[in-house]
Amino acid sequence: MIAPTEALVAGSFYTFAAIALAGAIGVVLARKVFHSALFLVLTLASLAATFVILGADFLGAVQIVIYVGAITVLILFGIMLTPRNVELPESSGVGRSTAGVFVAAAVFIVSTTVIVTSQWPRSMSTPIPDRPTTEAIGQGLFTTYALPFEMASILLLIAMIGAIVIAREEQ
Amino acid sequence: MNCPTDNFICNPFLYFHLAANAIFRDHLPEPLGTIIVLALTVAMVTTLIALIVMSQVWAERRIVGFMQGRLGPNRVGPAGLLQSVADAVKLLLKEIIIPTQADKIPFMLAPLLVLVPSLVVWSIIPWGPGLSVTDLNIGVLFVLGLGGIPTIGILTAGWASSNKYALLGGMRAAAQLIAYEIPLVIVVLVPVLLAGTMSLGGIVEAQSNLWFLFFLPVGPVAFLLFLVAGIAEVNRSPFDLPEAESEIVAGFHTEYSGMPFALFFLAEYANSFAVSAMTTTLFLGGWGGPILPPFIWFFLKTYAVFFVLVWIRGTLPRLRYDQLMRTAWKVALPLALVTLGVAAIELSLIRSLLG
Amino acid sequence: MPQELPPLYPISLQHGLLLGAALFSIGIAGALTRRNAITILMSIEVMLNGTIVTFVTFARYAPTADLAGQIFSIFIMTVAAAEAAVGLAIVIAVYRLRHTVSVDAVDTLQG
Amino acid sequence: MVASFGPIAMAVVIATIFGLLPLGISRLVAPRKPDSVKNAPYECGVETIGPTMIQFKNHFYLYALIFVIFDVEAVFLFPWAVIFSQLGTLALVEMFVFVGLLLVGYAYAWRKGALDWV
Repeated sequence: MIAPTEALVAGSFYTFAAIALAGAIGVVLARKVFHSALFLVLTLASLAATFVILGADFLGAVQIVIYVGAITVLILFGIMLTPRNVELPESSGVGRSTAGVFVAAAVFIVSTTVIVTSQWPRSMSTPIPDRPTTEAIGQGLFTTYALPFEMASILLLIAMIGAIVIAREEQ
Repeated sequence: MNCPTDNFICNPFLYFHLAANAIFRDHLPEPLGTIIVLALTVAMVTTLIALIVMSQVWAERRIVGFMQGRLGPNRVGPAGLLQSVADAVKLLLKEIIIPTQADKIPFMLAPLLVLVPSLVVWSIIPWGPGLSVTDLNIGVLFVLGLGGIPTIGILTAGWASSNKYALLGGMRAAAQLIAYEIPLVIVVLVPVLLAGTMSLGGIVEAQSNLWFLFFLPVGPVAFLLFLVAGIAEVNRSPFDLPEAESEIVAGFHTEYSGMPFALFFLAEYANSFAVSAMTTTLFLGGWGGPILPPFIWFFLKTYAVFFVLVWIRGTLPRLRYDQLMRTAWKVALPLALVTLGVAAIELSLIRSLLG
Repeated sequence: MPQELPPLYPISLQHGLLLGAALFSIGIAGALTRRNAITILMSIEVMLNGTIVTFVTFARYAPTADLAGQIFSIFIMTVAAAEAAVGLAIVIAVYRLRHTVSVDAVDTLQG
Repeated sequence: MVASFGPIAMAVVIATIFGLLPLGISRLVAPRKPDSVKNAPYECGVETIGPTMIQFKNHFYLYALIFVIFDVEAVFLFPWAVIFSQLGTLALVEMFVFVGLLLVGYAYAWRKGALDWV
């Protein structure tokens, strides 16, 4: 229909990336845990948009369905079922905060250095053609990755039974 | 009927498009012109839907009034037609009360979280061949993703109100929405399976010979499940427990007044209309039909489904909460899985028989 | 010789990877500094999303044009869902016993 | 393909404006006379007793949990449904195994009463 130029696509990528990063910082810094959850929604939704821009349309929709629509709801329920966390003093000791920030900064600096200084293969400088991904994902999922696919079912089964055992109130 | 988008009868927006393109795209540098035309198109569709939704509030009140042997709104304007406008103006002029303990930003954010997805959906629902703002190749999944976002809005409304009734109402509403989302998601797979695509336009085209409603034996079951789960998803009677006034005041929007309340109200009707349109698209052949232009068929079918929703509201009593949850988890979910399984086996058999 | 980071337009492999790394680091900072168990879980979700961004970026620029990166991302989301389900179940169970969600309350194993 | 998603971003923006606009107009034209009684929580005219954040039963969480598991499962079903006609009988069997395993968990949840509203 409409063919936006590449600059437009790049611009929206950086916009959504910036929103996602701002949301992530909000998750970490928000004083109330419920606000953290709302910032998480922001991050997850804008990441769905970046996935789409990176050529993963199916994954973007899956991100909305699973992360925004399901995992966030689970987290919100968790927050509401543990009401006193609203009053929890959030700042842990100064030493611990400093150490945490230091570790995070170290990870960031190291990975940034690796990303920027690495000699990436020349073939990696151009993206693969933009095309719908659902069918390719389906083909992969039911042929090459059939075993991980079934393992995912077992993982979900174990998670479901385990979580029911843990969370259920004994009468 | 065969209907190209450059035909005036088939595309009611043709002149709008031509005019918008002539004014903006021909005179402005490229990305800008396209963006402005796109913004105008989306704004027009959104406004149109909002107007339709407002007219439907009136229609629903009149129909329910008729079913219950009373008149319904009949004072403002001819046959009460301007009642919705009067209501909107009234709500606009009402004070927005924000309770002292309320968490203000999430409190105001919640109605938007419920309203926005119900309007965005209309950008991908096709009104005719090629007649949607955009046709996503993952359309169905995207609609389902949008359908999950109001749950967050309702939980936010309940939590931000700092009110026991609102909180309990919000949690009950959210538990109901997620309970019915699972059968909905699974039963939507039946049309996807039959059409072999997730694009809404593709699904409509796959029904050009046979509506999926009539794909026996699973079609009718899937259709009914979708309709029931859809009604539950938009909190309509008989599944309007979240706002069961006799039990938990007004549920999650107890503390809302004026315009924020109106937004919840608008969202509820916009969602009902969206569910009608999705039912039409997925099971009733969408815009397909003889003689009349496609978009007329689309709206005829959508209004017919909406009338059924109103009829159900006028007829059935509200469910009890435990009945509601039992229906979702112990009846609808297994039934949806069985329907999908039967559809898959049937399709395999047909394929192997036809070679 | 280090390869120059290309300008912002068009998007390149490195930009996607940088986004992933930044998200991952922010997640680490949250997971290490916060005491609220639910916030820690959310920070872990942010970290997982950082890895998903990385996988998606590689799937986009990988020479094989195989969508393994995207398929793997779906598995990551599955694991994230399982992790959130069990993690929050533990948080709720602990809350029922101790009436707090602070991770400091769950250090009995330290003796 | 990305181009077909551009309108969605635009629709989100427009729909948000569409929600914010009446809120803004209402703020301009509607009266604003807050007082302490009006802004108190509405709990049927009775003064609020105790904290608003009371302990709900964990049952809500069990529903959310089973919902998440089945939501993830359904997402795996979508690519399968799309390419069903291209796949052989093996894919059908794979899917039945996948769903069957989860039904074990569903049966467990049913037997443990996680699906009952008490």
